[in-house]
Amino acid sequence: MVPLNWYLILSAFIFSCGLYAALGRRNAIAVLMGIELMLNASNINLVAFWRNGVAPMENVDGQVFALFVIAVAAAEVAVGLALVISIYRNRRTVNLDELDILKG
Amino acid sequence: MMTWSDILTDVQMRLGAPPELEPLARAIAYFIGAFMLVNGALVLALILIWVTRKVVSRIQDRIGPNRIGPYGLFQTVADVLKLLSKEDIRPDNADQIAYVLAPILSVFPVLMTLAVITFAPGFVGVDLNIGVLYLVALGSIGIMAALMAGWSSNNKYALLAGFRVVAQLLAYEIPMVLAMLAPVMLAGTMRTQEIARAQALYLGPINLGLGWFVFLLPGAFIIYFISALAEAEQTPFDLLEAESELIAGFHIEYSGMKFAMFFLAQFLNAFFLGAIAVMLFLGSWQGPFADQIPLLGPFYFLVKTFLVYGAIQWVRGTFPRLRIDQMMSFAWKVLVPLVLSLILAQMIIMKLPIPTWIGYLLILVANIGVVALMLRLMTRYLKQESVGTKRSFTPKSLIGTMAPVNQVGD
Amino acid sequence: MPELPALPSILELVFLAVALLTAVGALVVVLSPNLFHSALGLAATFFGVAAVYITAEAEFVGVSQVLVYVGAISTLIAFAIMLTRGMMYGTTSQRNRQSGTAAMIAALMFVVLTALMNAIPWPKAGEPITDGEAIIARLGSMFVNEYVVPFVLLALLLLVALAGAIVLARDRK
Amino acid sequence: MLSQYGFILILSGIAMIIPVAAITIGHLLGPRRPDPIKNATYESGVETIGDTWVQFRAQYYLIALIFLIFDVEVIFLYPIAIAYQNLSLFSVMAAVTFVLILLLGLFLEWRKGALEWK
Repeated sequence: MVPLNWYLILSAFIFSCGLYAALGRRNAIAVLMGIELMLNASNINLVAFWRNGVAPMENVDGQVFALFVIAVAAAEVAVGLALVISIYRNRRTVNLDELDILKG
Repeated sequence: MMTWSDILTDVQMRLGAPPELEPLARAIAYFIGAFMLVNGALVLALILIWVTRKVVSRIQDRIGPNRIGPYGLFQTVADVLKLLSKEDIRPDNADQIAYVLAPILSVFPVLMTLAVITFAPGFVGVDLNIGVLYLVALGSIGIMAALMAGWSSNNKYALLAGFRVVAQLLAYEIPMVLAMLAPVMLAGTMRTQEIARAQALYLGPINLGLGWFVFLLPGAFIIYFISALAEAEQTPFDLLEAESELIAGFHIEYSGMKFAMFFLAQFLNAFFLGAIAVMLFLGSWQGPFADQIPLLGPFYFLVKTFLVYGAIQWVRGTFPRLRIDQMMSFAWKVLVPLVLSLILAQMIIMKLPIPTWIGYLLILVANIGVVALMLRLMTRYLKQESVGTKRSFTPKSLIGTMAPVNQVGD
Repeated sequence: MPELPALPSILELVFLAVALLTAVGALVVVLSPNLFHSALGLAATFFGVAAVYITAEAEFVGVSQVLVYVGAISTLIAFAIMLTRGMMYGTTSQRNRQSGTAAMIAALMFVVLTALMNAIPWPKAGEPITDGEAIIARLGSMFVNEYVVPFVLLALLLLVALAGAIVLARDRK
Repeated sequence: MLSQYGFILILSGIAMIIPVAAITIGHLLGPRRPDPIKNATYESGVETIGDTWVQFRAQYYLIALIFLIFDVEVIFLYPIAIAYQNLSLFSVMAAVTFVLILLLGLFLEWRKGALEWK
């Protein structure tokens, strides 16, 4: 069996990458990709903890959560990208630092 | 139940391999199995291309390949040699990594399909717990390959065609997956081996091997077959790479062996989608006396698969192409609602407090109803379409008039 | 099938290879200047994560990951990139003004998390899994029993997301 | 159970090697005489104007969107189908509700015209 902390370190790495993309990229789609990475990292953790928990045959809640996260991520990315496309249509840009229409 | 890998491992152990090397023996067994499967598939592709060309030629009143070898049998070998000696052109402004990766990724999932194909009892690559979904998941890699090929060629037509291919694959994947859900629900498992076993029909102690799900779920089978045609990009759904009209769609910029890889993937994909139809609906290796004579199992399987493949080629040889709007609305407006209502009906019927056989009868009735509805919708649509294509003149014969054309104003 | 004695070390090697693929994919997503390369890297990451699930014997989550993420979300992202192109071959920077700070925060986060994960004495590995299919059946029955409210709410959420996204993304006359 | 995936791993290795080998052999055997015209973008002999930028319609996005939502619902239906024999009537009603909401979504799109390929 793979030790639990290997999974956790991998997940931490992916999460950090996602965090950087979400904070440091200009393009809205790149930011959304970063968010997807972070959700995947959380899913790795859920599955790893399920595998190393008590009675993994009975308590499959970790997997259930992971599946729900996948589903919610799907809804999130669908609406998020639709927003990006809608913004692009109106403003001809998807760079987040140019979208300053609310600036006072 | 001994599987082939158990037998191979056992043989190696008997030959005097030390017990602590048992995992290595198993790995060697797996390697032999995988190697044979893949090479078998490649040889199969050679035969398949020849069969296809011959069959379609005959249907369309042509002769087909007949120069190299008896009946043109070695035409494909000659084609492969020709493609090997072709220059490997890389367009200057193509994206080099994705451009090379795309043909590899298009063959990869097709060959991976072999892992769960059930040839005979115990002779399935591995009996994965997620077998059916594994097959569907491999399709996603094919989608990525088409996308990469279209984008990396840096050609607007390749890109457009790639996107259209992806849209088509996506649209028909949903009815396909939902149609595959029907046999899975009946068998209560996703393991291909168990699904095959569930299609036995016992008359007393004797297995007639005729409990095929197609007798119970003809509607789901037809929906699967249509979606499989679209997934394999076969006629009538091949408008994106119509050989006779367009220049091959998303792999327009590919030459030599890279082109051959797309070609290989397409042929094998059509065959394997037929094999999946056989596994899920046509009883896999099941057939009369398959339990008594073990050799009959793979024989039945291959015969059925070739028949389904022949049916695909028959469709290919006779049907005209659809328009893209017809294709898309057929997937979303006809197939998906029908297959969803089918699943719904099956879910409710399977929980009704009635004897099993009445339940089966009701499922059959629901399936036949779906087929009838589909035929009705299609005929109505065809009638509606045919209004606009009235002939401007009535030809005297089918071939045309031999009489000289009247010269006007001379 | 007998449990193989040498499997753990092989499994660990496989995990390391898969983790490497995943990590490289994630780095491509973050660092590539070309957005389409980012999308391809993302697909590779998703695939690697699915393989990671399989090493943890969560087959169903793995295959769902491939179906939803590699099959659908990657394609969706690629389509969205194509629809909003124009900056793809542009010379404008892909990073914003705070990207230096962001990189520092992310690196710090990774270091702290890794140190933390190594410091905590995790309990020894879990019990062996004997019947993978029973787990899938258990998942199915949990969706419609213990988790029935989230399950139906999820269907509603997807419905609302679908309707909303279509209204937002549709071509207007 | 994991040893099953050993086979998948080995098979994937072979399935990777075959196309790579074929392409490499083709690359080595074939002639290599690149010239700028041959390596230009192929557009039936017409010179390429502009870059690959083509205006895509949102239709493609909508198809992928509907596919995504349905795909998510499919992965929830499969485990239920596996567990189906042992489910109570209440559970089945929940699953039926799930499928009905799915159908409702489809008809909603139909009414909004998202399924038309114009």
